[in-house]
Amino acid sequence: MTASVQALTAEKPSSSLYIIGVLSIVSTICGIIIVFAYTSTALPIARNLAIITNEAVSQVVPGGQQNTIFAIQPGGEIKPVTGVGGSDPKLFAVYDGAGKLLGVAIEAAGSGYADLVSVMYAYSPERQAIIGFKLIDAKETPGLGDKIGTDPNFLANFNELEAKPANPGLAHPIQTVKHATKANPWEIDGISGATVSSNAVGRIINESAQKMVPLIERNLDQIRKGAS
Amino acid sequence: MSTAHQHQPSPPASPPEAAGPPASETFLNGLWKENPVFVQVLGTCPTMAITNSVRNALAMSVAVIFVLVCSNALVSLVRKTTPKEVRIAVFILIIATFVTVVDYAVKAVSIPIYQAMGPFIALIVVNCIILARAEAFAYKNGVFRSILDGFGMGFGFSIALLFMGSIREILGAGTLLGYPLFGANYQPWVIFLLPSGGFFTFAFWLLIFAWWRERKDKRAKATRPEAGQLEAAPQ
Amino acid sequence: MNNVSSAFIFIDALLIHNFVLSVFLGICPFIGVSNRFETASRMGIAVIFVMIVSSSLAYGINLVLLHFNAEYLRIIAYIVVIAAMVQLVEMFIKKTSPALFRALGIYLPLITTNCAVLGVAMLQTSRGYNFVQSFFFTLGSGLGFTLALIIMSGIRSKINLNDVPSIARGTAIVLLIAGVLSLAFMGFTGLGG
Amino acid sequence: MIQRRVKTFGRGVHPPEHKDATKDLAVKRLGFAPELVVPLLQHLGAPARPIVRKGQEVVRGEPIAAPGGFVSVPMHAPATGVVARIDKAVTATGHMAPAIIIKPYPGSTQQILYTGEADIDAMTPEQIVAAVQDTGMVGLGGAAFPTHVKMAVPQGKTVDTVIANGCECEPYLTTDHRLMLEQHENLFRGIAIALKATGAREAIIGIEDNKPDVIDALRAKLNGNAPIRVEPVKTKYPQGAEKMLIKALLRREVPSGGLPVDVHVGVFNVATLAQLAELMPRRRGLIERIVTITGPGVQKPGNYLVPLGTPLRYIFDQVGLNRDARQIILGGPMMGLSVASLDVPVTKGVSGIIVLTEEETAARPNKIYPCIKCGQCVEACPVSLNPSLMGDMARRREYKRMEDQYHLNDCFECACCTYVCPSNIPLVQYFRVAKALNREKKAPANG
Amino acid sequence: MAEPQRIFELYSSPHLKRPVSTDIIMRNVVMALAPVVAFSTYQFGVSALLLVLTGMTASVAAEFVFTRMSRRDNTLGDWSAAVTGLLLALTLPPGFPLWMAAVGGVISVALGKAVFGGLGVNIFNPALVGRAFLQATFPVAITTWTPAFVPGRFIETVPSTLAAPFMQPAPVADYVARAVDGFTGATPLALLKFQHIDTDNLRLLFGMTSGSAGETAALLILLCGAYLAVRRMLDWRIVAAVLGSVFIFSGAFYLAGHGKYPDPFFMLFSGGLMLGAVFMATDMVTSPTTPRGIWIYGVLIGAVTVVIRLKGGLPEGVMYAILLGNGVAPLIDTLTQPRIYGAPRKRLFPQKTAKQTEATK
Repeated sequence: MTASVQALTAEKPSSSLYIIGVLSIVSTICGIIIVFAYTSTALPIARNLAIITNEAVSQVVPGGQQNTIFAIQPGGEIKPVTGVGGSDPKLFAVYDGAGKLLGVAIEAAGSGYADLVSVMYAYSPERQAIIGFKLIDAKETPGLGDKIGTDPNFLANFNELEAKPANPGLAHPIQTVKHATKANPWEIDGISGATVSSNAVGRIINESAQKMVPLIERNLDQIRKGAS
Repeated sequence: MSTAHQHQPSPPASPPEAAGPPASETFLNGLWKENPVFVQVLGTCPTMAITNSVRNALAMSVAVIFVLVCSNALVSLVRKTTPKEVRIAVFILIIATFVTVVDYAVKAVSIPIYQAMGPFIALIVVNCIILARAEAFAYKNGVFRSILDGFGMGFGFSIALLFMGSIREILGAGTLLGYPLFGANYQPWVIFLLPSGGFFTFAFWLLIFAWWRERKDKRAKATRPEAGQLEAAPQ
Repeated sequence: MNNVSSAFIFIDALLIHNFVLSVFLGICPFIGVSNRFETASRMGIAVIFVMIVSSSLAYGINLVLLHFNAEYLRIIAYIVVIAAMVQLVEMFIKKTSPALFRALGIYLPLITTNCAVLGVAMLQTSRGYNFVQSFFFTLGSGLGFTLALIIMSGIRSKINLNDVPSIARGTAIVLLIAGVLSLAFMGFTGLGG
Repeated sequence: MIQRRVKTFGRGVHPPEHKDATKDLAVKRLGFAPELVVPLLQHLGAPARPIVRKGQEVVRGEPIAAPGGFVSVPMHAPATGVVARIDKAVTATGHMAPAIIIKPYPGSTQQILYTGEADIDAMTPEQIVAAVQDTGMVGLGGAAFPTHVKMAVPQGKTVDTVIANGCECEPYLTTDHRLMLEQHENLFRGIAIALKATGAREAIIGIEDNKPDVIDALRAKLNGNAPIRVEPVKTKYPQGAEKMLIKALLRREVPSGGLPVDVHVGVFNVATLAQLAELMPRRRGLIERIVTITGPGVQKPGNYLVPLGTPLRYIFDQVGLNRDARQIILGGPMMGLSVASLDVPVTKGVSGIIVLTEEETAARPNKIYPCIKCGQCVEACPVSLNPSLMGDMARRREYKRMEDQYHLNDCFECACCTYVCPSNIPLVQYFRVAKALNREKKAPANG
Repeated sequence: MAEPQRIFELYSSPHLKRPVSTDIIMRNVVMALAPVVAFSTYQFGVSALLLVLTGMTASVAAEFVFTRMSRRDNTLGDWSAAVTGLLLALTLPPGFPLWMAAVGGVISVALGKAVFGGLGVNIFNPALVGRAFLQATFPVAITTWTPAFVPGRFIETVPSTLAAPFMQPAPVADYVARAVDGFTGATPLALLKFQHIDTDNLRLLFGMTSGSAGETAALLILLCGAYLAVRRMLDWRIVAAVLGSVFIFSGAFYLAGHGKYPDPFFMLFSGGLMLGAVFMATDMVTSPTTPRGIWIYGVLIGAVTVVIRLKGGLPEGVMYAILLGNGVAPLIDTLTQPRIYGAPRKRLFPQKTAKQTEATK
């Protein structure tokens, strides 16, 4: 870079018009390349995103036949959308073949031990409980903190985790407790040795559920209808 | 002062001459003798950031080779028409273009790989290797040679990344490309997956290279005293 | 992610996810100019300055790009802005404060290819920080970069007086030290969380 | 007496004192050696010019060499006899240097024949300075800097306090201790001369608190007589270094590169002052001095009044050298020079002759470990330098940087750093080399 | 005068020398740690003893190999490698697999010392470099604590101790279950951090808790340190600065937190603070040399320890705090060079005038 600065002062400058011409030609070439790349990848990317989300959704709410995506509006209303693009938070409602609501998958994120932990969990309005959980992305300590995505005992917590709606938020805050001391249905049995990470999961889910569960309950009719 | 031996990761001072060595040498130079990572110590950030698994290292390598080859080619194509004053701007524009292409391409291929590489795909733009090759080679050489140079340097970069990635993955997870190597009871050395492990592994390879060079110099000195001294003089 | 407090973002960028020691951004200048305390601190100041200016600009540009649905121009736009910014800052400092220019002069052009600067802009965008969050993120990152640089300069002034084995001299020893510092900074994980 | 906190300076070390062997022994006179060697340069500054010829007869006390400039002093014949030759002779540094060799007549007496009279009270300060120079007096504490130069206050500067330095902080040495006990009248008179010459108002006798007998004795003699007071200072090395003593007594710091007069102080060794009082009224010259001859290698340790120019060989014939003697040190053990030849004569600056035996020299560790940065040298350095860092720089030959950034030239080579270093690094030796090389490099530029 | 020619030594001053040398200091450190090792063996049994022996053997062997490789003089005689191995072992959990401890010993010497060129030139405390490496490498094993005073500890090892090299250690749940009442595997700090269970300060003081092999007996460590301090082989100011600042900072938290934070005495006597402050932070090579610098360094370590313990994600922060302290020690040294005698006061950086900066470029 220093060389370019020196070149500016040292050598006989080319004419400005020529420079502008060259720059515009190069920019045009670049523009064409970019636009070509963008348009040709747009579809595969959307498909990839959809596949990933669908996979996650079908894992947290198994047995679904069809699903509808709702975008949450700033006012608290929800609106069905197609595709997973856009920046509004979303609810993924999953229905069985008969159109009966099986559960609502929700994305949540928060800081874990090392970095951001993003998860997806499912809420069942019928059972008033969290019925599924999947770790989407985390950089927790391998072999220790990353057990929150793999440890079967830990994952079993989310087969049925009470999340009773109350006004406002939940009746009992969801909370991670030390391994083997779970006493209440709304408590998460932590992983021994990975206390910080498993606590983080509890905190992330609690924070999200405190907001989302009442919101789902409020819009339950619309969500139930969603399939049709 | 003692600062003399500290290098500055700027473009190499002596680019190959236009009517330089044969094409095969242009290609092989980058692989080993002028390996951009281990010898010239360029592109250090992705070398450490994206090598905690061989898969990521491979993905990064492919991305960099693509950008390097394409930008070298395009820079070489426009080198006659590009005035000196704006050449850096043009280089950056060209590189950024291909990086954008790669950014979308990787996303189109696999989202998990895209997530694993985080901001480092975009940061290929400022990977010193690419700008250095554009400035030192492609701007002075023909298209064919520039493409060869791009491949050479790109493969050199890939070799470095794979060296890093395989050590880190094998020790850090006990796997290679995701396949377990040592059975279920193997105790992984987690540190190699962590940032500090990146530093240590890189330093380890630099030590190996320095040791190897020092031994070679010593041997050369033993057989040809004058030549050996000349080679040993820097550093 | 939008509800994270600015203070946490700042601490996180400064200590927990230090740009140099844990995110591997800005390694080249870290190795290149950490030889002496004066150069390290000046480089640090220059980087913080450029980072803040370019990341605020990048924030604005991103809004524009989003408005026109032209995210595909983001990389180009950012790098052009940074390169232009560096040139502008250089000219501005040259005019207003020749003394500062003499002190920072040779470092400023290097900043263009400092991936930490572009990294800040890219990360603040991908994490969806608002303007205040972006500012504190940038400030923390720049200070974190400077912190690592200054610590390393102190260490290097010490080891430069000693007989480091010939094969470890130069980059290797710097990386090894950085590795240990990175281990030490791991102590901050979970801070404030 | 109410014990206040004893005054001192920052840092320093406290090596074992080793003074018990000689501190209670009164000064004894030593006879004339068969040949006395009077080097022409026994002081700091320009060498003296001989004013006698070979074969010329000289009487005890007669000037035999004239000063070679202002920063120089004359030499006087230490004994009545004949000038055997003017030739190069071995000196304490091991180099050969010009000297006047005098063969005393057998049976030559201690009587000083060359003598006169002077009325100090009637002298102006300038006249006093000239008279001091005529005595050939130099700092007897060891530095051997011409005393008259220190007494001459430069134009535009003033001195308000004269410090009589009775610290004698070097281990083994007891000359000043004995002198203060035995010649306090001379000391007081010498202080008066210094006060007059410098125009100072008051004088302080600084004495380390390991000499309570001296402190009590002097206080009793003074009996509150202003303007002289006796101040005990802490027993610590290098308390006797003039800058340290000034700091301890007056809390003033001589600026880096400056002299005591810059902070309005004149510092003189007690022996210097006492000798001046002895010599000046009779217009005599310095021809003998008290020397502590001690150490485990000496059979009859003691404080001896030795004629200048007496070779060590003669001294050891008198006091007896043990068979296992291994090292001879001229001066104190911290800053003194070790000599290899017994032909080296006693000169004006030699305050002690210490003979160490194999037991001590073998116990001296010789394995040098790497510097472990323990910081003990930093704790010890009375000038607050960083010997550890400078040692590392010296090993890398960064001498220029040591001088420019780390104040190498403020080091006065007290050797505290080397004394405390657990890794046995010869720090002060490094610094001497560094200074010498820096000087050498600068010399052509200046000349 | 016909005496035979005698030869006298020529030696440059000073001719006196304080009778202390590096190897003596190091040997004394080992000796001062002997009671700690003995107590640890009494407390945790044969596993702890094996751990100490393994750590020392590995360090000393590594030192031997590396000095050979770099063709430097053999430096085993200065005892520093032994100190490194010993200190490392004392910071590990008593049931730590021996092969991992050996790895740590080698890493300590290789990464902590050899790459810098040996004793005296290292930046970080070698034992802690090894400890931090192990912490990052084997995060599970290094946080698997076994209780103290388990019956039968003198005749058999903790199951994890003898894990096969490169293999995962055996689980210790059964072993933990055998513990006498009141002893669980968790350390007092972990108990507090994750379960909000306080531990009695007296038990902490006398080492009646779980923890790393050599860190539990706070009082004993303090006494051993006092022995060294009296012999001037340890800088009491660092210990005072670290402990004092921990006390003050945690006291401030305690008073401001209304029972949310532990009392300062608990902070002083729990975890590795005592061992770290007395034997690790005081490592001469890696601590500053200037008098002011030493206090700054100590306070920094204390402050970081408190912050990590009370605000961070980890129960213990002494190791990281000391490593950070080591890292900034050269900087502290540069910035706190004492004002030399006779130099003018009131200058922020005593040896940096603009002219000199130019001159050294």
